[in-house]
Amino acid sequence: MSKSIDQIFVNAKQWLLTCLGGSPTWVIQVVSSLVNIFALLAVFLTLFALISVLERKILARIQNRYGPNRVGPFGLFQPIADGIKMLIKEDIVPARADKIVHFLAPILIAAAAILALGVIPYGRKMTPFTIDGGILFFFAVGSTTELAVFMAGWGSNNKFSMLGAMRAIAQMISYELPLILTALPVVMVVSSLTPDRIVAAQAGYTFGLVPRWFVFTPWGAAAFILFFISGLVESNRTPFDVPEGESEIVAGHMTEYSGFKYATFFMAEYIGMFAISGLGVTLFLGGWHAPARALEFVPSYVWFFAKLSTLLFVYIWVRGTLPRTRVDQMMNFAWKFMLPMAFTCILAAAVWHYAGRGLRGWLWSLLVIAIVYTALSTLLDTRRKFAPRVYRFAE
Amino acid sequence: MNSWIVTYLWFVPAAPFVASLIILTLSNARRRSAAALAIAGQIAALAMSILAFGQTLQTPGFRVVQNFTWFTFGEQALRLGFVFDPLGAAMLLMVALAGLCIFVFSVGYMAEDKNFTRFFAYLSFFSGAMLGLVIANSLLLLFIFWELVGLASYLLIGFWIERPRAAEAAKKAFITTRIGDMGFFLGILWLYGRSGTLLFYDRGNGCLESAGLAMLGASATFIALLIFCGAVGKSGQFPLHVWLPDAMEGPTPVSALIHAATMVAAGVFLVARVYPLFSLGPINGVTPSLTVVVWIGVTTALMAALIAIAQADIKRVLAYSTVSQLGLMMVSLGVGGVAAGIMHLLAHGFFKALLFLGAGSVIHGCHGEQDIRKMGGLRRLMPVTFFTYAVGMMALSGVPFFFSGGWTKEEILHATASWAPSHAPYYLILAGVVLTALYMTRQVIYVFFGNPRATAEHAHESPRAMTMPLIVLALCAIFFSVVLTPAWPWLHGYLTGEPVHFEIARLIQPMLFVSLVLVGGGVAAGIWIYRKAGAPERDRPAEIDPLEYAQPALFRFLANGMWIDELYDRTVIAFSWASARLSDWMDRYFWDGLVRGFGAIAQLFGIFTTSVGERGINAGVDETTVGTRGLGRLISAAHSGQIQTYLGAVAIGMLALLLLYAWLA
Amino acid sequence: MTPTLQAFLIVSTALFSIGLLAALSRRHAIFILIGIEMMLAAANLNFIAFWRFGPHHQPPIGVMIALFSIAIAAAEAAVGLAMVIAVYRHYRTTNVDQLDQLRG
Amino acid sequence: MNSGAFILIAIFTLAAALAAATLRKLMHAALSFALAFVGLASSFFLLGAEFVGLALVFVYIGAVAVLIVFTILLTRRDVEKDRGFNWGGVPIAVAVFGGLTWSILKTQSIAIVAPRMPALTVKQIGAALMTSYVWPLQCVGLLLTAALIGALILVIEEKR
Repeated sequence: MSKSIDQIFVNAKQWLLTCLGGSPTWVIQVVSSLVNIFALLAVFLTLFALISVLERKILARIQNRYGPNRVGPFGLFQPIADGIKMLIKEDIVPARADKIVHFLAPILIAAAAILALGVIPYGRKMTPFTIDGGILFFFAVGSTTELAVFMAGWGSNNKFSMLGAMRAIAQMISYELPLILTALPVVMVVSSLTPDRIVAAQAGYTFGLVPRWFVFTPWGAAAFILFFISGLVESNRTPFDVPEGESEIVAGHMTEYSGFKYATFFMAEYIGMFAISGLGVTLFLGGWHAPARALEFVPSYVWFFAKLSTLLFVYIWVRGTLPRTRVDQMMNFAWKFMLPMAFTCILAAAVWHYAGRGLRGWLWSLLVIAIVYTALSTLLDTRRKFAPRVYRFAE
Repeated sequence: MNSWIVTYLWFVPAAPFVASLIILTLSNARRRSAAALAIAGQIAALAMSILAFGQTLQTPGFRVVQNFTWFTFGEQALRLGFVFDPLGAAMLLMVALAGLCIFVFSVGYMAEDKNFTRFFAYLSFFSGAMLGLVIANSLLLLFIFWELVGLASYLLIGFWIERPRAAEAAKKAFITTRIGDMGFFLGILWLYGRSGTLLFYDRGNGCLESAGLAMLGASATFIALLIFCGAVGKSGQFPLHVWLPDAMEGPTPVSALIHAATMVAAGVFLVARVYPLFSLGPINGVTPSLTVVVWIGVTTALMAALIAIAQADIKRVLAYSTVSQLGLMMVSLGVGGVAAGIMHLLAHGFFKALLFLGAGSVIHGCHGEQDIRKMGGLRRLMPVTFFTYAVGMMALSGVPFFFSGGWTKEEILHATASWAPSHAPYYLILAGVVLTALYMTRQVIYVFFGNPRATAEHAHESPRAMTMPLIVLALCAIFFSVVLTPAWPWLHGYLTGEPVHFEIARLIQPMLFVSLVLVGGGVAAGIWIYRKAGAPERDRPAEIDPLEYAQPALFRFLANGMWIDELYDRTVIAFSWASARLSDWMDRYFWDGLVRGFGAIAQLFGIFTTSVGERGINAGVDETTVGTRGLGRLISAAHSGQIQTYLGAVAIGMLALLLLYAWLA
Repeated sequence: MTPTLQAFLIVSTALFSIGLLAALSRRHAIFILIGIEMMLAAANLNFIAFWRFGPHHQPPIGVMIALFSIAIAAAEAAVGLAMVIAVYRHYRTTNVDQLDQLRG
Repeated sequence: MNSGAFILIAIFTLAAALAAATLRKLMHAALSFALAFVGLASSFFLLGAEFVGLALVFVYIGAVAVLIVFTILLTRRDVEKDRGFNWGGVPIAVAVFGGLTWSILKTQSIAIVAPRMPALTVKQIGAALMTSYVWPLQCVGLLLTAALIGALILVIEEKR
């Protein structure tokens, strides 16, 4: 029974494809892909709508107010109202803008975000597109976002847009390194770039109690924290929302966008956040595996989305709690702390592996991380003044 | 027979070496840690020496050897090694113990010096080198340590580098000993050439073992004499003794450690170590080389004792006394009393270190004053120093029964008396004994008796760090005699490997009365001559020495070290200067003229070729140049400086290659 | 019907020629870099195509060379663009026609 | 391997490349350049070298294209000026294309279809990189480091 519920969506798709029996192979392939794509879009656009209202609600609770509560029960229809508003708004394109680039930027950014969703395993046998180098695909597609952001900044022909784009690209490039490097220990330990294999490697329980998720190893925990911070930056979330800091540069690269294009940016940002969180769940939190053997009867995709939702909640929570960082502090943090720590995670994972992946490896890798962390934090003591701020602009 | 002890023996010299290296890296301000490190290194060395010494007690004639290959050239392997036998063990213990006392003393004595850390680095360095020298089982390794010891001595004599006299003395010491080392090194080479090994003991193949000695034959005498050259230089024997008194310019602990107790004894030790080389000959016991040793020793002993009488500097008196005593040891070795010589060496190491440290304490108390004529009456102001110094003085003078020096001197007298070829050394040494008692009495009277003069009025007792080593050394000087008495000659037995038994009757011997009379005579004469020293007497002013008043010419002759330095100045050094000047002149005028002459010829040739070149060749070259320049201008047009043009040219070239290929195919 | 090796080679030749065109004809220094990158990419396509159409697929030599060539091209682009910026700072232009200090 | 897909990809790639080479606006050219590489990466996918395709996207679009647009941004004042087109390059490029194409078409031994091949996994590539190609890999790492430092030194502002 639980098995059939677990595989209900897979079976449904299988049944759908059997209706096409007799068609050429490529038709079946195309239809299968289309089914996957539509399912993905349906799920994540719904999730986007849900999260957009939930975020406002949660933020409101944190700030001790009600939040949206007029449209529908508990304000749940708010996203629909927002959508309608966005659609019927005037689409303004600045006169001096580079029209084509200006037009293509939101499309590209949304496409990149959605593409990244395609390689994440959402449940048992529920990976939309199984690619051998899935993790690489994720990062390759993710890196196109930078180009899209730049296109938005350049195409708008506006100094706020340009500055915002510059800031966004600078921080995305800086944090892309720790993001990738923290994924590396997992890849090393599993010795595969395929997300399915990575999830499969986290099956089982130590002492039948603690799940074998990588987040429960010292290097995995450290890498997960670093990954989470890098994810915050990559999706331009508070406290790293410098590129669109309203008080400084209006809305960054999105300043000159309005109407549905703006909504697309907004959506791309959220979907990017889902993608990063989904990858984090896959890499460190055991993917769709249940946290205890007794709970394995619950369908795998439920677990995945439960974990994803938890991460998203933390995202929102962080946004409600922390103020915005300064650009130079953020860069210093990336290059002087995140990068060395990411390398340390790789080292610690290697230590863990060669010390036998048992308790001994656990302790040794903890030692490695503790030593480097202590040394780094002593070196980068924040009570000491950072060097005076120097901004370099090319004339 | 191999023991674990020899495998780890290298730790003994290594400990001070390591300490020295660490101290060298310390900053000048880390005085406390420098001293602590040096003393810790020395204590470690002492502890290990005691441990090793304990091993040697188990079997008589104990000897263990550990050899290793240093490097190989061609088919020959150069091997070094360590040896451990009673001779080495006793020396090791003496060096480590005396060294430790002196280290501790230095903490107090050098307390005000600004280069405190450097001093301890040097001291530790010296100590390591000396300990290494003692346990070396290869003449080459011994020579290496020998030279390191010399280097340490040089550094320490010149420690107060800002004093020109210290720098001079350091240079003098280095160069003078180098003359002896030259001979030593030649001896080593000769020995290697003859026997093919420099190891002392190597399972019967070493150069001191029968097989090795057999290869030497008649050359053994010359090799022994050449090696003795080294000993003469290092131990300050007669022709090369001049550096030792001057070496007193160094800090007093250095004088005590290096120029009294240990390094200068290295020469004696060397002779004892390679004794089989010396004693190799038709008539066993009396060989030409040993005869030379005896006469050099006698000359040195007597001469230095005479000079010591007329010295005014407290340390120079002791220095000449050291030279004299070393001569005595050489005599003992020469006449066949190896054990006696070494026993005296050990005893002398303790009481001479004691005397020097006592002198240091006196100098320290008198604020750097070294002239004994300006001291006096210190027995009340510095009681500890006085008593310990008195012990040292009596040990040196050879007062029997209670002081170690007395028994060892007795042994030497016994050995000398029975020397077959001649009795002259025996009588000369007896004279030396009287003189020794005399000059020591003179010094003690000058320093400690009478009324305080000049600077001595403000003298004060030295700190604990300085008096404690004095007391320890004084106790050593007294209790060391326990193992020396003829009634129970334990040390003699230990060194020679003969069994020892107690026999109280041997304590009283005729020789004892002879030496008692001689020493008593010397002391009495001293007291009588110098009873009013330092005070005016009849028409003699206070600052004039009684002996000087009586015999001014003789006194001047002795006070200036028998004019030997001046003699060298006039002869050897003058000759060196003259030859240097000659070489300089040759270089300036003769060889230079030759070179200049060649230069002039070349210049003339150059002028000739220039004119030919100007007239004949250049014209042609000019034409060519003009042509080349035109061509260059033509070609340079193709150099547009634009990369795209170049890239296009490359593409066209590629196309041409393609076409060529197609046409060929 | 599947494409032959020739088809891939012709595509790569075309890409190469377009890269050459960009490098030869445009005045802006960045275009030269773009052209060179395209020529390198054409070469990579050749490597991959020859590997794929060749008889031996293990070890994947063509893929290896392409990977290394991509890395080297990235290094080249970084240094090249840094040079463009340095040149721009110095001469206030990126027009390669005006950068002819080495004219003979 | 499908001819239709191949033709689509080829047209897409070449069109984007041509746009990159000829578009007047530098920024458009740079973006077309990125597009051309997307096409090239797809042809790598078609040829069964997925990993290289992904690496190509990663490196060229994620890094090189961003670098290029940054450079355009930093040398912006110069970009807007009108630039002529050097027509001299066209015949050379066409001649090279013609020559090479002619020789390719003339060589009959390469008119072959692809043999069957088991999929090339990332694991195989990783194994090859870490065994027989580890030395070149280290060299490339060194080269990239050197290039990084060199580029930094080139663009760092001189102290006045």
